[in-house]
Amino acid sequence: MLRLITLALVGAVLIAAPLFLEPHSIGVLTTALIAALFAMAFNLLSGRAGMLSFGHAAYFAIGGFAVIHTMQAVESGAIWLPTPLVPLMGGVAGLIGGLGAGFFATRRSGVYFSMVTLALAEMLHALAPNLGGFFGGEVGLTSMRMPWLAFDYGSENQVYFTVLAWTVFGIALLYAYNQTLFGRLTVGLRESERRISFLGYNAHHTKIIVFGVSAMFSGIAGGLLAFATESMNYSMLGMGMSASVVLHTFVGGSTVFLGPALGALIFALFGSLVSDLTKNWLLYQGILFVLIMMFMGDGLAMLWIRIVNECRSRNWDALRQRVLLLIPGLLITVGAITILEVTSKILDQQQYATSVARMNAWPPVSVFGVSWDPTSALTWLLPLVAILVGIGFVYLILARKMQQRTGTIIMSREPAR
Amino acid sequence: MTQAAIELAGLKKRFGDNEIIRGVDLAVREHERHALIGPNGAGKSTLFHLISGLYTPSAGDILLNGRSIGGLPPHLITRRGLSRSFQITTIFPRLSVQENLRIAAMSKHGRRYALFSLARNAKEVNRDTDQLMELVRLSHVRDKFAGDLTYSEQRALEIGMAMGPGADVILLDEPMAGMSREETHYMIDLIRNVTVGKTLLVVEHDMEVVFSLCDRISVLVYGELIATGRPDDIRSNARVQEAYLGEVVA
Amino acid sequence: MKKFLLTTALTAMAAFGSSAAQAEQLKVAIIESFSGPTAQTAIPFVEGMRYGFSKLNAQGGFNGEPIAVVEYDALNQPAAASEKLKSAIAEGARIVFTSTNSAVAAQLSEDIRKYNLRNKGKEILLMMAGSEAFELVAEKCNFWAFKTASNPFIRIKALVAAMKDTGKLGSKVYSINQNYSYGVDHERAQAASVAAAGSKIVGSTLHDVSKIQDFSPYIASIKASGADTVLSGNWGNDIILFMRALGDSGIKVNVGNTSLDTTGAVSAMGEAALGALLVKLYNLEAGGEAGKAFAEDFKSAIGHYPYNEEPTGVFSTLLLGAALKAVSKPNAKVDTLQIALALEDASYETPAGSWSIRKDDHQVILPVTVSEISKDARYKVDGTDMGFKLLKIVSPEDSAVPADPKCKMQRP
Amino acid sequence: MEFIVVSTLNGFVYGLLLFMVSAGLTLIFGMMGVVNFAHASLYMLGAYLSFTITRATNFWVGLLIAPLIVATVGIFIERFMLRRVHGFGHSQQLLLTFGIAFVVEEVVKVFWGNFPIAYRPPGFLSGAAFTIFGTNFPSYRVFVAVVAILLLGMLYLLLQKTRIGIIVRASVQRPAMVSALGHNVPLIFLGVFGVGAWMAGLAGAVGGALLTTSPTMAAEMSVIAFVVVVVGGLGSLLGAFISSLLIGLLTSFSVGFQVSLADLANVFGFGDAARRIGGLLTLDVASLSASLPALLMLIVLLTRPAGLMGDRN
Repeated sequence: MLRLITLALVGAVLIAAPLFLEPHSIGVLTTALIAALFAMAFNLLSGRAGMLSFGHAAYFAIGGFAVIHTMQAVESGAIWLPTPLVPLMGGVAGLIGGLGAGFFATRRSGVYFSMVTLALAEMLHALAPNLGGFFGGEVGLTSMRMPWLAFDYGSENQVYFTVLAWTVFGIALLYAYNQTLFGRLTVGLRESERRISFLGYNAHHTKIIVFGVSAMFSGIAGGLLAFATESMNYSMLGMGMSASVVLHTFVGGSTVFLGPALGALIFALFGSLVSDLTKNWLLYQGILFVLIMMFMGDGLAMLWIRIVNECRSRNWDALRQRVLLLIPGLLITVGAITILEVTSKILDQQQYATSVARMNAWPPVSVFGVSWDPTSALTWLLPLVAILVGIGFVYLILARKMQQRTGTIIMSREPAR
Repeated sequence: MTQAAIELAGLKKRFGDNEIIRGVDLAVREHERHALIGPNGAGKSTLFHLISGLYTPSAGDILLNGRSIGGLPPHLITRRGLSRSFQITTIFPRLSVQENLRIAAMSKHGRRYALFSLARNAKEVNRDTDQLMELVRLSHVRDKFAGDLTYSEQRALEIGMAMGPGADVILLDEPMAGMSREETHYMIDLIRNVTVGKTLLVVEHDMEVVFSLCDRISVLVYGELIATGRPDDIRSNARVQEAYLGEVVA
Repeated sequence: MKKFLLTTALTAMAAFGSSAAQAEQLKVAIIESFSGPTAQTAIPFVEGMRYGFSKLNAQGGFNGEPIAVVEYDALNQPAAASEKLKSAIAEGARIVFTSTNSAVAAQLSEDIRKYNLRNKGKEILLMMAGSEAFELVAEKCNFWAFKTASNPFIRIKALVAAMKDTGKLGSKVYSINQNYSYGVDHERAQAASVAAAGSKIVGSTLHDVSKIQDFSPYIASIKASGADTVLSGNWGNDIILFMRALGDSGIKVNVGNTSLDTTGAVSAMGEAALGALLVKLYNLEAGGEAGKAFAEDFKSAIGHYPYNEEPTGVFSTLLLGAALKAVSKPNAKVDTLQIALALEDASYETPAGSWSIRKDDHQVILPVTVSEISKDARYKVDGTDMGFKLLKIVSPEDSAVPADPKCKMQRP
Repeated sequence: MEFIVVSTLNGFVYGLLLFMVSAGLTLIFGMMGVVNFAHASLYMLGAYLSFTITRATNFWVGLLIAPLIVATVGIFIERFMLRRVHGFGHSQQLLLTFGIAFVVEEVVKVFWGNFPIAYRPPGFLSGAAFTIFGTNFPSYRVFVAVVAILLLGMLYLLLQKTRIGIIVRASVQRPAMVSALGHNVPLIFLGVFGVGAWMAGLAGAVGGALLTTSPTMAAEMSVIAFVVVVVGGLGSLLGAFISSLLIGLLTSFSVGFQVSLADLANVFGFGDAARRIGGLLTLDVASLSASLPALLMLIVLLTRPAGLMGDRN
């Protein structure tokens, strides 16, 4: 019930977003939705089937290129296709590409699988610049969305609603997939591939299909990006794109159905907001990921579920502890960010070094609207003390927790390689 | 004489220069409960892996109900009607008992690529799942994660999953390993129940289990069968005595 | 890193606060990659633009109002740049500057073309200061986009001509470039110019971009070809590693390249770089007293000499400034169509010669300098005792290459 | 002939450098089952630290101290980060090291800037060691080869001749068994991780001056080191050695072959048709040299999945 209410609320907010957001924020939200669908598609393979792919950008980009070629064909009148259905072609291309690549990659499991996917994507990435005809060379390919019925597809909102509809549709299909018999079998693959084949299933074929379906939805996501930006570029094939979907998925949590989408939304918005504030945003994103991997391995969605469960079972102790932990958490965060920002501003060779040379002094730098004098010990001590005090607090709080319980297993150990 | 369910003919398996199975001939009759015993390192597990398709034979053949299955991959052997359990529990730990058994039962109905049918609407599959659950007496933990079950419950689930594909020939690899006396009695009873009307080939160390459960026994020593026969004959067989010198003979 | 420029923006905001109602302020967005691998190339361009706009504002801005400049981080991704463009437009930007990344430039150019089609009367203008890709003035040419950068054909034509004049173009030339559209254009340009100069290409290779760790195999292959001159369009690590491997091998060949001046490159190459030729848009030694004055003024404003791509940023901004001046009317609305038309006729006199826009493809016609890495250079770079000694200035007429027939510009 | 000799020498030096990085990677995988995505980041740290220390003192101090600092970082990663998530399985560890690699790259950008730095061989090693067919062979390349060979010898002695070596090799084969025999396996893990990190740091300290020291060097080395390890067989040192040299030579030789599929088709009289199709068919081998290692890896994975010297999948 609570879940339905939450979903309805999120849905309502997403539908009403254009009423209270400016057009460019809608653009940000559009890319966030695309990232969410991509992460959900990725998680079908990595989270549910247990096959961690490090080259999923390939299928995302293949979908994107298929769509941009389709859009060009529609634009030139060579084929007829209603504009909102164009992203479908991304799914078709992703499926074909995924079945092909999947045939090779799924012959191996575990770490080997990860490496093959990485190598396949790297090869495509290295080849793409040479295949200008399909990938459009450095400047990429562009097209224009054609009007359809009463829609001209020129405004942010029309694009947003099309993307929203496809994302919701895609996620709903993925949900339905999980409810099918084959969807249940998919999870068995993650748990024990050997058992699957001794139960009479062809594990290789099953894995190819899962790979194909995951690539198909990734292709739709890539197609949506091509649809929204009206362009495509081979840089989409790069390692960065493959890395970000991994980050999104596991920050959100691969064990909860909507976890990856949550992670993608959070990181896409984080990237868009924080990149305007500091050039170190990638560093913060990385640190956040490492911390989550270390301290809550099953992601933010699972954290949310735990909090909800604690509220339900009126487990006030646990909740109080979480709130208590917020205070040292904030202290550590502020301290660490201050040190990092001051350091990075001083080490910024283009800007700061030149002014040092010019003024022959170390001028203060501004972080959090406060100016920090790099030559003063206080600048470094204050945040350091904040961090140490924070860590001390965490230990105090957790020491009490350790006494209370002897530790529970959060996630059962994976079966051996 | 009834037809042999499993027939091994001159079966050999080499790993490099090391011959583990050195020409085994064996016929397991239809509907019998047949035990495979032997000292450690005799090649019992290797023989199981050969029959179930994990390894391919170096020489010789394996017949299932008169048809050759030597060298077939495991999933095809299962589809031909032979299914097995593992010595090391191989269940789906992060899935519920019901999901575990449902995946096993789906196979019986050939729902291997059922991309478009919802699990909860698959009536036959769900009916079979429930039956399996009853059979291995796990209905009371149907929604528990398999990984959270007690050890003996996990072993019961292991057997339940081997029964899932509906095969007529069942291979059980040390079903009693690591169990207490009490649990062993419970498990003997359970195995007897679930294998009614099926052919059973079981590897087991516990002689009490072997003698109380099985109709016939084969003894494997250093990759060769030294005896096959009814429990009483085996008990009194000189070569078996010799092979087991220093080991437990009940 | 949306950073308001200290000088310009503060005055602009003050002006916005006091006398907002009368005139529409011109807002300029710089969409550039401040993070990611191309940031090191991007920052000099942006410093040039900052300097240029501070000059324009010191001369009274536009329509009697200071020009406001806002910077956006394109994150080195076309898609992110596209998103930042939306932000910029929402915040009122009417002119957009971009530089390093040609993929970003192409994305912005396309986005702006479409936006302008859909939003008549609110058109946006794009200045591509440093986006070298030739497609931008060929297949992708666009009335609303002005390319104030050269392209491989212009650069190589000038380089080969200067090398021939100074006797540094041998008879056997080896051509090594990166394997993507930019490198392929370079290869074509090199083949054409070398043939025109009467020399011969004896070997030609394309290699993966930014992936080669060890160039010595390529050196072996150059040596085997018997080449006495090497031409390359490589940038970034690909030229640094190449020069080092060449220096290590002890083979004496003339080298001509386009990107030896990247920040840190000369110090990373060390003595191996001596004698190599660089073709670029501007050399600090150019233009006698005027050139000296420009260098000093830039240094006093920004903190260092404009060794690198800063001049391109400056001249692009000031070329736009010339057009703005022509249509500036106090208290008027911003009319980008008028500005665009004025830009087609504008010209700006740099210390090395005149910059102007060619109407057919919006390619800037400009002088090109050829320099040699030498210890005799007037301005030393990267903390070394080496710098870029001016060898020759190739005039705008001599460096220009004809407009590409694939450019079919749709004028409003 | 000249091409063959020079390419062989160059490929050999590059291959040895690759081995220094991948040896640690493959050892760590063999023992702990962890594919350490951050291993190449340690290589990068080695280069940057050694550059900074060299500036303050001299080359030898940098060469000595930087790898030790990197080893400390490696030990910290193992003890306080990887071990924390040990219970959650290999994919969790893989993801964690993936995140660490991401963070290290960004930290390097903050401290040293987002561009290549001027880390070059010291003056006394910048000349030519010998001249071959009129081409100088730089002394620094010889130096790198010597360091790598010394390291290789040391590693061999350590693993084959010492008690610790026997325990380590046994741990690679059967970690559980070694633990049951009463050896402190976590401590062995820590030690191997430290030594692996030290070797990566040393490779960075010498390799950074040979190649380029830039924030992208980790990502580039990472892919190649994976290829080396997979081709050699995960967990096999000998395999890593063979495949390092193989890939070094492959890269070095492939650039000399300006042959495309279309040229091959020419032999059979389809050359023109192939050129008309264009695309992949007209690319020559030289221009693909950087993707060849990845291609090699795919072929190995599909034909001999355990790798050249690997004995398990």
